[in-house]
Amino acid sequence: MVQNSSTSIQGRMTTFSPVLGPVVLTALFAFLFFAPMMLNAGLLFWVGMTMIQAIFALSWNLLFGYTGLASFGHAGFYAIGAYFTGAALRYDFQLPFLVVLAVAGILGALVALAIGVVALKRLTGIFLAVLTVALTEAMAKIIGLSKALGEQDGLGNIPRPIIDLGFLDLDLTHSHDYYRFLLIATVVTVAALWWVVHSRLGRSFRAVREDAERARFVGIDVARVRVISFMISGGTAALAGALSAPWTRIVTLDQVNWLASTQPILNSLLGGFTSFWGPVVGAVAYTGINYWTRTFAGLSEMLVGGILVLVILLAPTGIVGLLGKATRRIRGNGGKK
Amino acid sequence: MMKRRTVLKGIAAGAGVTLGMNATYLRAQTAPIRIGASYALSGVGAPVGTQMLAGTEIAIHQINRDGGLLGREVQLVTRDDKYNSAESVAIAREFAGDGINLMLGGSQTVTALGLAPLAPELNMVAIIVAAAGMPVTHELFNRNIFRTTANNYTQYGSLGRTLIEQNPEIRTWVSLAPDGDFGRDSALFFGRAVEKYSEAASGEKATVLDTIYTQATATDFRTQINQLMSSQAEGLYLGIAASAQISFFQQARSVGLYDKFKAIGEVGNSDITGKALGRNTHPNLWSICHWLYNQEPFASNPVSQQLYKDYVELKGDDFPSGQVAAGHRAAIALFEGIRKAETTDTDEVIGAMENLSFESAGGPVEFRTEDHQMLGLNFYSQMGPSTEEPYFQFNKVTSVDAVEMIEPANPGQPFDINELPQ
Amino acid sequence: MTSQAVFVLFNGLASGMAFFLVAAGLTWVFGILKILNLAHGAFFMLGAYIAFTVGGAWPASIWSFVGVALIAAAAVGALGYLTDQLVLKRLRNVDYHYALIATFGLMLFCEGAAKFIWGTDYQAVMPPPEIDRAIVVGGSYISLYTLFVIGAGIAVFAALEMIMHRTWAGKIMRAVSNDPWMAGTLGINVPMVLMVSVIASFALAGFAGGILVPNQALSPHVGASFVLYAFMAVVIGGLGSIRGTFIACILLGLVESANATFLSQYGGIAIYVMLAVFLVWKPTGLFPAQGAT
Amino acid sequence: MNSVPLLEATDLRVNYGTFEVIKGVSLAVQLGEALAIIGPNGAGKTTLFKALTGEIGCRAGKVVFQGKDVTKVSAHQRTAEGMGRTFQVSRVFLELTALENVIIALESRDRNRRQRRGGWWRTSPTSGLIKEAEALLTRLEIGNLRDEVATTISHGDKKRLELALTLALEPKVLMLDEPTAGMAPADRMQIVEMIRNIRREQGVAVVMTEHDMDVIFSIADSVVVMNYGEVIAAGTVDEIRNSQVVRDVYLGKDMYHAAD
Repeated sequence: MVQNSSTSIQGRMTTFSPVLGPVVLTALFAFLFFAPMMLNAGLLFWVGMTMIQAIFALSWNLLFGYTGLASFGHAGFYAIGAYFTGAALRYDFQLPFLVVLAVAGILGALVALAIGVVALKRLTGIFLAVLTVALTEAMAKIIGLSKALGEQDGLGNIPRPIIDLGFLDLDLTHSHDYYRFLLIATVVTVAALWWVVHSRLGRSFRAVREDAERARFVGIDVARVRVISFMISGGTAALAGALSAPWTRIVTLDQVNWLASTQPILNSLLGGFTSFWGPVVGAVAYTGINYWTRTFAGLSEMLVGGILVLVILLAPTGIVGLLGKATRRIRGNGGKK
Repeated sequence: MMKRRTVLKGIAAGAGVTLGMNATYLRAQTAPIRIGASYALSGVGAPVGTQMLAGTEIAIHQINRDGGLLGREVQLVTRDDKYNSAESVAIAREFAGDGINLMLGGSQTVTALGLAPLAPELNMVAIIVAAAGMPVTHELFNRNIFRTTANNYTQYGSLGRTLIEQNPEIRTWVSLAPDGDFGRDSALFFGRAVEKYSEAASGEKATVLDTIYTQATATDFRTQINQLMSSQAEGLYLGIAASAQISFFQQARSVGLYDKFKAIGEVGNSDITGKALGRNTHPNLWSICHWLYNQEPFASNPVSQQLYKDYVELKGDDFPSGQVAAGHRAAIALFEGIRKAETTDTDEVIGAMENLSFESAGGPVEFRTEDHQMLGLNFYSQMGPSTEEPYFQFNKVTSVDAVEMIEPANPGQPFDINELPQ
Repeated sequence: MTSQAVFVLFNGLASGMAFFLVAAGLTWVFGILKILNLAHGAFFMLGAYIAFTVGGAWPASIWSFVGVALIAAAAVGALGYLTDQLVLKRLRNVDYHYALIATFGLMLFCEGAAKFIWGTDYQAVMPPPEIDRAIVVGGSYISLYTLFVIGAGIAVFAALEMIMHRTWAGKIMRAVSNDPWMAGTLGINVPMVLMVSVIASFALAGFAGGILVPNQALSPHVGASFVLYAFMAVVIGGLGSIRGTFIACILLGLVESANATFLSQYGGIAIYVMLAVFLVWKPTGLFPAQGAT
Repeated sequence: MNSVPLLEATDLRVNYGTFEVIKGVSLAVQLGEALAIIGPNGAGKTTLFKALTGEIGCRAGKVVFQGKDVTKVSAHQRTAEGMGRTFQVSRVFLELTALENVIIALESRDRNRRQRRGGWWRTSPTSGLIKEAEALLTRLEIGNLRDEVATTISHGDKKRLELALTLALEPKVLMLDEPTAGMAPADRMQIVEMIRNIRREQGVAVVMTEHDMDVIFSIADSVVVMNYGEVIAAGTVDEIRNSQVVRDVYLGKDMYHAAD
């Protein structure tokens, strides 16, 4: 039960060398920017979903990989954002879309704050896991009873927004246009998360993850740091949900159950939770696996489950961890510098 | 941005020329017609989705055996929508991206709600195979979608009418339904029909008690069963489906609910319930019936006979589920539309289908021009236990013409039962 | 009103004992391995399928019914041994989050495998003929099978209490649960105790599957409906405490039953409220595990 | 030394369940003083330590630090106000490098003093902070381990790193829970030398528990002896050395039993 007993993680590795990193990221961005011209609409849809899943996974991993708290009900936050945005667009709340996104994120953060203030001081580990699962299930039940949110059928026929910037209107009705907006939103969000993780605040997250007791005795307010991390994580997850609503144009209860909550967990672990980019790599890999197995109907659960177990047993640091190991072996030295 | 796209298209076209335009042109005339099918093949919708897929596959097999459509082979591209709306949205987009503009989908309301608004954007003809929700032909209506199944109002009104006409001696009815749009509405439609047709059936208006609600995903119905047992009712509409319905019967049977309720109408599980319960099936259980190969009027219908023959041959199973016909019917609707349009162009096919009539395993059907709702006979079956494998049997099939039970077409507007003339 | 109250009590007890049959194994393995086995429901489901395969849909008598449940217990116990050797054993000394996620993967795998083996058609197993009827108590209809489930729950609880507090094996279990390191230095074969616990926990899941299979339709997702309640019960009860779990199950059953009767328009929500209240008010549970703070 | 003590505990009582572990302990530490708490295993030394630093709460009694009642004040707040603490089994942030470890402590110190260096947007610590961290590492003779991940460094170096973390906070009092436990004798004397230097240079007070009498006698000015949760003797090092009570408690007991 002691956190520092995770012997399998030998420090955080920097897989991307200073030169390679920017090159890879630029190439990736270029590919994603021109994707609408190269990919068919179905694939493009999956690329968009992957970006949303990547944000979602990053938000979970901020909590787990950086602060050492595992939420098993993260879909609840995602759903807050998705349902709020869906309702705002469907029932035309008369709010600019960017404000809708911001409110969605703030709503997620406020819910996280409420849970955190009441529970997080005492709740970590199993308790937090069960509490987040239970709250998410309860939320699903309540949504299922709400007529305005579509009850069991979900909130469908969500229109895509038009952003009024004052001097010009950005019409995102067409899927290619919304896709580009989504891409930019993803880049901004990922950059913001990158900043959080590498900032002074991020270092205090890591201190709490590594050893909460020690962190307390260097003067870090552990409970406060945890709540802050929970808020950023919840807010970001809600933002991911908010971005998803106009993309899928329907929000359903499928996105609120505890299986949905495991999606970011799966992506983070598959990619490697010890690295910032792990969840992104995981989201891409998972979509790839899913896309590749889409014709083996009925086998997907076995495959996904099997992959999860194998990853935990054989490569607990995920794909990024494996890549790191491989590059170090190729370079022929164990040390980093 | 627009410019760049045009440039890229230009490059692609240029490449096409150098690679030999003749081949491309020729292929358009003889290449297979590709039709997308998106059914729930995993998750809770799988038992139904796989049967529908079988029907569609048989229809494809049949049309190709008869020489194809417009002289071209028909190819089916199948995807699993996992009973998930996001997945069905992705599949429709993938189809569109692959140049497929004709698809069958929406095997459940959840997936139909995601799919329907998308069809115009993707310039597709989308056949909603089995989703019966009212919005599809009302507020979500657009001219790209066609529904080849009865809507909820027609379906559950007809079920109520069938039950009271077949069991006129039952004076008091009650419904057990999941709390939610569908449950409330179907119980309401059922109850209204029972009241409306009871006088004609027995000269006296039947009583319909307040609906008892449960959760859609409940697994324990003891509280509701106790309420049912304590009520005055002898007739029951059961609005819970799939495994929940079977759990209900398991829990209800041992407290004697089968003796108390003389007739039960259920939401659409049909043989799924029969197969699971076998000799413990309620003796007077009425279901929505899509197809029963060995019962009249299906047994003497040539489309039905051929469907059964091909099912046995292709699937190696002698007992097809009624849902097979739903998948079959949807595919035929599309084929006939293409045949009539003499092209696979979206607009032409829509135009052709708007006043199309064709033969299905359940007799002639047609689309209502205004809201693309299919009309025809709707069938209801009565089942009960049997002493031989599979220990349940269908005893009777009745039908109600949809024309008598449907609301006036009102595409674009939400449906409200209280606005209908009584 | 009184008859309604009696029914709520009875129904709550019935649900509670069904939850406990599932939760018993879960809390045992948590007490000793400190792992929340998310795959527990899946193994419960496998137990139910095995009972269906061996015993068929119409058990001949109550004795053959119980016998089949024991066979399911043995079979799932064997699966437990396999799981322990292949997966759990390798996760003993690492961060518990790994085990949590690995068992989640196992759950998905088992559900997929069940679909593969038994198909997606629903099955319905009936209670054995002796208890396949109802009695009427004060206007409420009570099925004998439900009474049997209550009896089975109490019997399993009594047996576990006996083993844990009256036998030598129980003493060893408790010693390992409290302090595995100390138990090891006292010459107890700790790895063996852990392995036996895993097998016993899985066997309990299989047994629960066999006993509860007539309660509802059998499908690969049948575990999910019980296991969430079981998790809640384990947490409310105080992780690893069998007594606490037993009481928590009864509480959950009663709350759920009262919710369904008196507040049916908000069905299923009360237990989540209850859980949240408990987690905040008594985060260590009704009977906190020794050594937990 | 009759001014207000730096740290003062009055009639401190701590329970584990219904069992009273600390039964009314009082002690005082003056500015710059080094106090050692000794006693056989199970005497309650570590529990007392936890109560003083705020790791656990106490049932009754009072802890006053720098004239302020901190009995109800949380551990991190006491740390922020100048209580630096090390653990019996050294605790550092294992997956971070030595430098990152110290930087986290320095940043925490600055945060608690509401000081901020550099713009809010910057991610990496300022060069000033890095220099300060490096200086600390060098001072504790582990400058060469700057970029090593803490899991990989030796036991003794971890103790030094932990000390560096604590010193980064610029504490008024160093609370050392068995600073030399589990170290080789040579290492042990180095640590002692280091602590003496720190005291000399910074005038920081020290409260320590320790088993090794040599360590105690080289660092401490005064000693408190505990047994069964009570103080049985207190005084200067020489007084304790010659105390009959202490001899009675210790003789016949194996002081070097496994750590409790």
